[in-house]
Amino acid sequence: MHRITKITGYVAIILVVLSFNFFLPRLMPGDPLSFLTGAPGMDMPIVLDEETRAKLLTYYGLDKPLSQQFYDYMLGILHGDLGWSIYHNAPVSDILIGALKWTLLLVGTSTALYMVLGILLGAISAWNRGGKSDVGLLVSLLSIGSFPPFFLGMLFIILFSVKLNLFPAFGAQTPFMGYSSLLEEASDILYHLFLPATTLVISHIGGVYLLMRNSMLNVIGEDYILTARAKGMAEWYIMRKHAMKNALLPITTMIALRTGFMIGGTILVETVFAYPGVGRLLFDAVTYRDYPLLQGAFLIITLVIIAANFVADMVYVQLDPRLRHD
Amino acid sequence: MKKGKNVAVLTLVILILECSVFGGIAAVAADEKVVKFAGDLPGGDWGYPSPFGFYPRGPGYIRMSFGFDTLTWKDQNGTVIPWLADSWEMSDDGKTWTFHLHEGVKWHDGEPFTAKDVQFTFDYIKKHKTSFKWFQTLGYIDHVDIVDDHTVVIHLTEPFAPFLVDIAGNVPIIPEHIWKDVSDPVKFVGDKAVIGTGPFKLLKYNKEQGYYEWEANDEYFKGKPLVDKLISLSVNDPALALTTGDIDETSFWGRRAKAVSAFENKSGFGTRWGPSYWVLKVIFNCERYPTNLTAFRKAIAYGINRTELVELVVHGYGIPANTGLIHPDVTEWYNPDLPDYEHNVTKAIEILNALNFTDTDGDGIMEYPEGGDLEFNLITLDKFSREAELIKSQLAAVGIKINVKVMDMSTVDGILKEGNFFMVISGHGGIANPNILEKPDWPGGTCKNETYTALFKEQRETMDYKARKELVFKLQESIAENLPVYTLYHPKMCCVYRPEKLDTWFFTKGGVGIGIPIEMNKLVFIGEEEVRPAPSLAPAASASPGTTSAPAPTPIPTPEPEQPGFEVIFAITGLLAVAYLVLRRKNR
Amino acid sequence: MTTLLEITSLRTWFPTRDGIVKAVNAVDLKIEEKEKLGLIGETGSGKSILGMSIIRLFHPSAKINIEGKIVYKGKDLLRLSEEEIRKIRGKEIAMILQNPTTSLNPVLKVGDQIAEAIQLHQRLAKRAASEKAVEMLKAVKIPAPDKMANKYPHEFSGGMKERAMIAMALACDPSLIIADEPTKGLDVTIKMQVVKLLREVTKQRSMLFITHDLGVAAEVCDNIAVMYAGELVEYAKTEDIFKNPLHPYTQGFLNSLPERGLKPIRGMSPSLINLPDGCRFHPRCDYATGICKTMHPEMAEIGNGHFVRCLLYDRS
Amino acid sequence: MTEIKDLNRFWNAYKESRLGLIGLVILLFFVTLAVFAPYIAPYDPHEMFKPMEHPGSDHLLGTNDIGQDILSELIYGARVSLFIAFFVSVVSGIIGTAFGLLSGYFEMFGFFLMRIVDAFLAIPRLPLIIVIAAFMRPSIWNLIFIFIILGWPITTRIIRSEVLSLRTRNYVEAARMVGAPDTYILMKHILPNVFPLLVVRLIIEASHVIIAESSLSFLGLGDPTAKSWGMILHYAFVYPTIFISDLWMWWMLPAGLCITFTILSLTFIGYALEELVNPRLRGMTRI
Repeated sequence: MHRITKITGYVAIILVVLSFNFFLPRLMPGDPLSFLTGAPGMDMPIVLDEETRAKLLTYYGLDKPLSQQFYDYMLGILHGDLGWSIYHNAPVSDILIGALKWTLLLVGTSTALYMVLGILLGAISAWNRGGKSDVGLLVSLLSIGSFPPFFLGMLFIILFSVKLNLFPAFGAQTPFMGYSSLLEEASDILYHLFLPATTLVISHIGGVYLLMRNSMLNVIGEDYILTARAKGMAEWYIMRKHAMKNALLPITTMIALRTGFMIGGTILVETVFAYPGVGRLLFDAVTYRDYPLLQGAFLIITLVIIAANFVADMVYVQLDPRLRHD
Repeated sequence: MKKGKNVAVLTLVILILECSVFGGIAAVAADEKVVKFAGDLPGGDWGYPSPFGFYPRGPGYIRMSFGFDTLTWKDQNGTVIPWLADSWEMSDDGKTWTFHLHEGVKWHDGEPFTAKDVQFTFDYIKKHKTSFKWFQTLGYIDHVDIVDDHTVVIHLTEPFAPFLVDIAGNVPIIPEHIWKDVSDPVKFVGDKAVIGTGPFKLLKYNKEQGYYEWEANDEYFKGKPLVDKLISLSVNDPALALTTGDIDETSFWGRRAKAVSAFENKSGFGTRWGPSYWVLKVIFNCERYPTNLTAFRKAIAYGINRTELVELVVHGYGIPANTGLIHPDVTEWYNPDLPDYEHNVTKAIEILNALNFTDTDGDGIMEYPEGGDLEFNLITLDKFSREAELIKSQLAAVGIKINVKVMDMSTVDGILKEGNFFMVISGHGGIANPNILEKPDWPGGTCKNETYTALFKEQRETMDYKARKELVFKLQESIAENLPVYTLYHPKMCCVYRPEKLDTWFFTKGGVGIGIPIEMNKLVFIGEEEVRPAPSLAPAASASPGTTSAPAPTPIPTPEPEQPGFEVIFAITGLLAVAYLVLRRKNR
Repeated sequence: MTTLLEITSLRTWFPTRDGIVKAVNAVDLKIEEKEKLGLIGETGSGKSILGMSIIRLFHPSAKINIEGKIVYKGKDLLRLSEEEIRKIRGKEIAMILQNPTTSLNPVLKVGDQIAEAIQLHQRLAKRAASEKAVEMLKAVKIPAPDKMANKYPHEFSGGMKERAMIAMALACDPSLIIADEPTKGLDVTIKMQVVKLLREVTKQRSMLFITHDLGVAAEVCDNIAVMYAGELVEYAKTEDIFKNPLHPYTQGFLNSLPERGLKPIRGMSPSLINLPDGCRFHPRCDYATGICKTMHPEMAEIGNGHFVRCLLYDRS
Repeated sequence: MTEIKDLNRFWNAYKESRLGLIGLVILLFFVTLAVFAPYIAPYDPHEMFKPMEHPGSDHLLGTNDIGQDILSELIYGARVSLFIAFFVSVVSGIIGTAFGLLSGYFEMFGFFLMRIVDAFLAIPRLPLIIVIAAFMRPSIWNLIFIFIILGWPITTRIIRSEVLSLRTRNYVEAARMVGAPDTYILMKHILPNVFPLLVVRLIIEASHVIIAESSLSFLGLGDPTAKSWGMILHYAFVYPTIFISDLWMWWMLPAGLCITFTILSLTFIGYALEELVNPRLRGMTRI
């Protein structure tokens, strides 16, 4: 029952998001052609005669009535066809995949890191609450967490790229160097990944840490912790085996949601490091009124978020036997 | 367990260290001559460089022009020079052009280039008018006849003065044997779509990263290019990329040219200045009161201090604009004696008072004759918000209250087309070419003036240069007098480069093709003696072609290069995970 | 009979925001080999804390000061390092905490929760340990122990949870068991079963049986110590306590039992933060005299092995 | 009367948190900047001098690309950023609380509202903001509107769950028994009890808004005529030589630090308050 309401909810959300992104852009001034044919502030003006303009509109199916367009679009989605990007002049799905793999790499790596770190540190600091390590961790993590990601990114560029020249300031790969081996390419990708990922990790670790710490403090008061101690278990062991699992329960959902949102949220970091990704793609799609791409990007992002929710539920069930059986 | 974690962490650390080392090595490319450049415009992706795939922007056309040639071309002095066509004649009525094509030109795939290709190209482009968005006056072409394999005759519907530049020097010739069965050219991408006659063959193109890589076309009929590889990429900060050596050339214009000062006296860097053939202008709404009053527009013109604008906003890297749109450097079209509306507040106020705009309530803001503060919106783009801020303060002195509204490009475009505005600050390039005069208030559409339109059409069909120049002057006068737009400034442009990589950069007078101000005329990379600008020929530039390691004979451009690295990364991650789990088990 | 555990002048205080909680004050207590000692008192009398103090069952970083001596088999537990005391906990001295529902970890299998102690103290392999765990479950009469071992606490009934707790305590065959209200909140029949079980499994062991349920205490214990406001007020053989309770509090406590007419003691038990001067019980005592308000009585032996802390019986 | 006593108790408890005090001090500093900007700032932030002046006696932090005094920009920036933050958090707080109370108190209404809230929470936040901001003309009020729209659901959810637990409390039950009107119960019994929680929420929301606002401005979607810290960073970031010259030291760094420290102060305050609201976090555990 609960499941069903959830799923219907998700479907509803997708529909809302889709129609929102379908209609809002079309209600706003400007259309995809305005960029195609040289919009203000661009370098070369292209003067379109009305006939050509009309032809172009027909070509991109923008002359049909909105209801028709919407119907076609929905139909397309059902057939897994996201349409043709007007600005990029390529299938939306291809473009999305191209950007998504980078975003996933970035988000995936940093999420893995900041979650593990955040959860561990949170647990440790809760376990020694009031102690030096606790206060130290608390203050330092809350502090670094306060840096806006884009500012942090700029600082990193100045420090690591300009002053120390340790890491590249932009891009996801050294452009077109002939990689002698896969490992070389992989390491080159990691090398470019380092700064953006670190930025993300630092700006997200604080939140998870705090969640975990609070949840842990609640658990520490529980009787079963005493039981474990009464059995003579070591503190570190109790924390790991008895406390952390229970402490994770209430926060899995929140963590999953954060991760889902990162997919769209990386845009700042992507902008600072000129890292190709969905966020940037979305931004351009908005600027160029590339309706199909805009819709596609939003669909993907929403799907990822919903997926994250599902994963959260799964994990939750895995962690909590009380839900597993019934 | 503890051990398990340590191991995992350690491995990760090692990986990162090692890859930073790798990366260091990796950045150093092979010993062939590679030139990397990045435009100053944001974003590096200008579309697939096929005649129908590139985004209709200067940079897009330039990238396409590396692979495709036109019948004529321009040297750095802007004079039309033979290209695919060795010579040509025009009939007296100016309606038929005969071109004698260069012999022995080959397409990248080895097929010979013939007159049939030229004929096919024009027919094809006429057929797919909407697909070739770059240029829209192909209506003048009636039909093309083939005399022999290397002679074509192009028949026009009516005389078209700028034909040699705007059509012959602009339309890329495409191979018939490839395009003849392509029905939708826009969606035709892939290695075949970029086979042209041009000096470079597209090797790789990566959309999401905005990277292009070309290799030299060694059999190029104008001679082997100076560089073996040409790479165009997208960077977040060109100046930074230039210093870190990620790119060898970029250009800055307008306010951003301030960056040049960081390189001018720096060894290992060369700089070249040029005009941008770009103008920033105030577009008035000629249909809405009060901006529909010419006098009112004049008042605003007097109220705006363009020199201060150039000083403060452009940091001096620009010149007050020609009120007739055409860039002053383009001597053959520029009308030097136009009114420039020297900043003059009192005069502005006088004019406004004459129109019964007066500050009756003494709040420093004038009132409409009908009452109510003289206050309206000035719409512009984010990148011109600085200009808008200054103009706002300047007009405040006159007694006009301006509210700056910043919107994104497409919104502004829409508003201009709807005519739902008073004043818009916007800019565009292409002001080296009289064609730009067709719609002075482009991309707006509120200023209609039959006599002007007639005048424009007339000049376009006048084949005699002197006569045509007269008409072009008239057009500029009309703009300067009626002020459908008030031009603000022409930014300067400067390219900064590493001479040891390539020293032959130059700005084409009048712009590449139909007037693209970018310093990437393909001649730069061919460096034929007579057109090479600087006598200085950097040793690296003259590196003997033979020594360079020859790349793969046939280019295999891939629109979306594979990223095998991904698998590896995921594999590594997977391994780490496994290792971790194993150790964890052990420690139990 | 040799002394297994001897507590002398034990003092357990917790400094908190609102003041110092004086949970245990100058308690002297002896537990002989195989002796079952009952520790009774109202909730909040500090009896649980006393139990926990013995094996220092507090979070290491919790602010607590324990003073006095707790000599177990010759070593003073309070002088032991955290490491050393851990070797005592569960192995030598096991504790059955009250309220099994919250005392079992909801996310771990019951079998594993028993096995981990065995693994730790008896250095057994995982499999062997879990087998032992199943045995323990059998020993506490849990049906189909091998199946139940793989189940989670929420699948156990209240009585079975309590049994599981007992099994856990017995797992490493400790010589002393501290049972803290093991019968709390169980209905009568289950309660009796558990008591029976406890009696059985502790035949060869000593037990400190903490409860406020005199009935159960009578069933299980040889001696009974009555605790009030953090200190012992009476100590005697079980039958003595029931036959002639000396301390007014003990009497009141007995009278509050159903079979004796449910007469509750008037007033409230004092907060452990600010204890009354003089006799801690005087505000609620019917026999209280002036001196009780000021003078704090000492524990004094009245008949053989019958101690009481009350000025009524003060000979001196 | 009792309120005042409560406040005192609250304050005394709060004083004990060092983090809380630090946060409060920092925040007060910025608030003072914002309030007295005209008196503190050396110049009008729109006044233009020689562009790109390096720090000197007459421009402590130099001037920006069109010659505006950066220090003055910073000081006035505090106004914009803080105003938006607090306005949004208060309004969205009020809306959120209202819905929270109602949905917690009336099942049917609650059920439907929660579905809506779920929808809101599952919609990607930043992308949505970008789309809306790109289409609506970026003026301060539009930003505020957007942030409010996206801010209330979280508050609603938090308040609701609290109300649900409060409803079962004896005194509420009792009040029901004697037939007190719902509005009375909500106002007199429930609202006061959710209040502390609400305060924490407001603080956190405020910091979120500051991040969001600066992010948008940084992406160029803010109001360029308003001098917010994010906008300063935006113009610094798009300036060509920002990374290779020393400009960043006085143009980028101060603005960035202002944002950082404001968020820091809010985080600290929020944490301190949360400790008060949820004693478990205070590190007192059951013994």
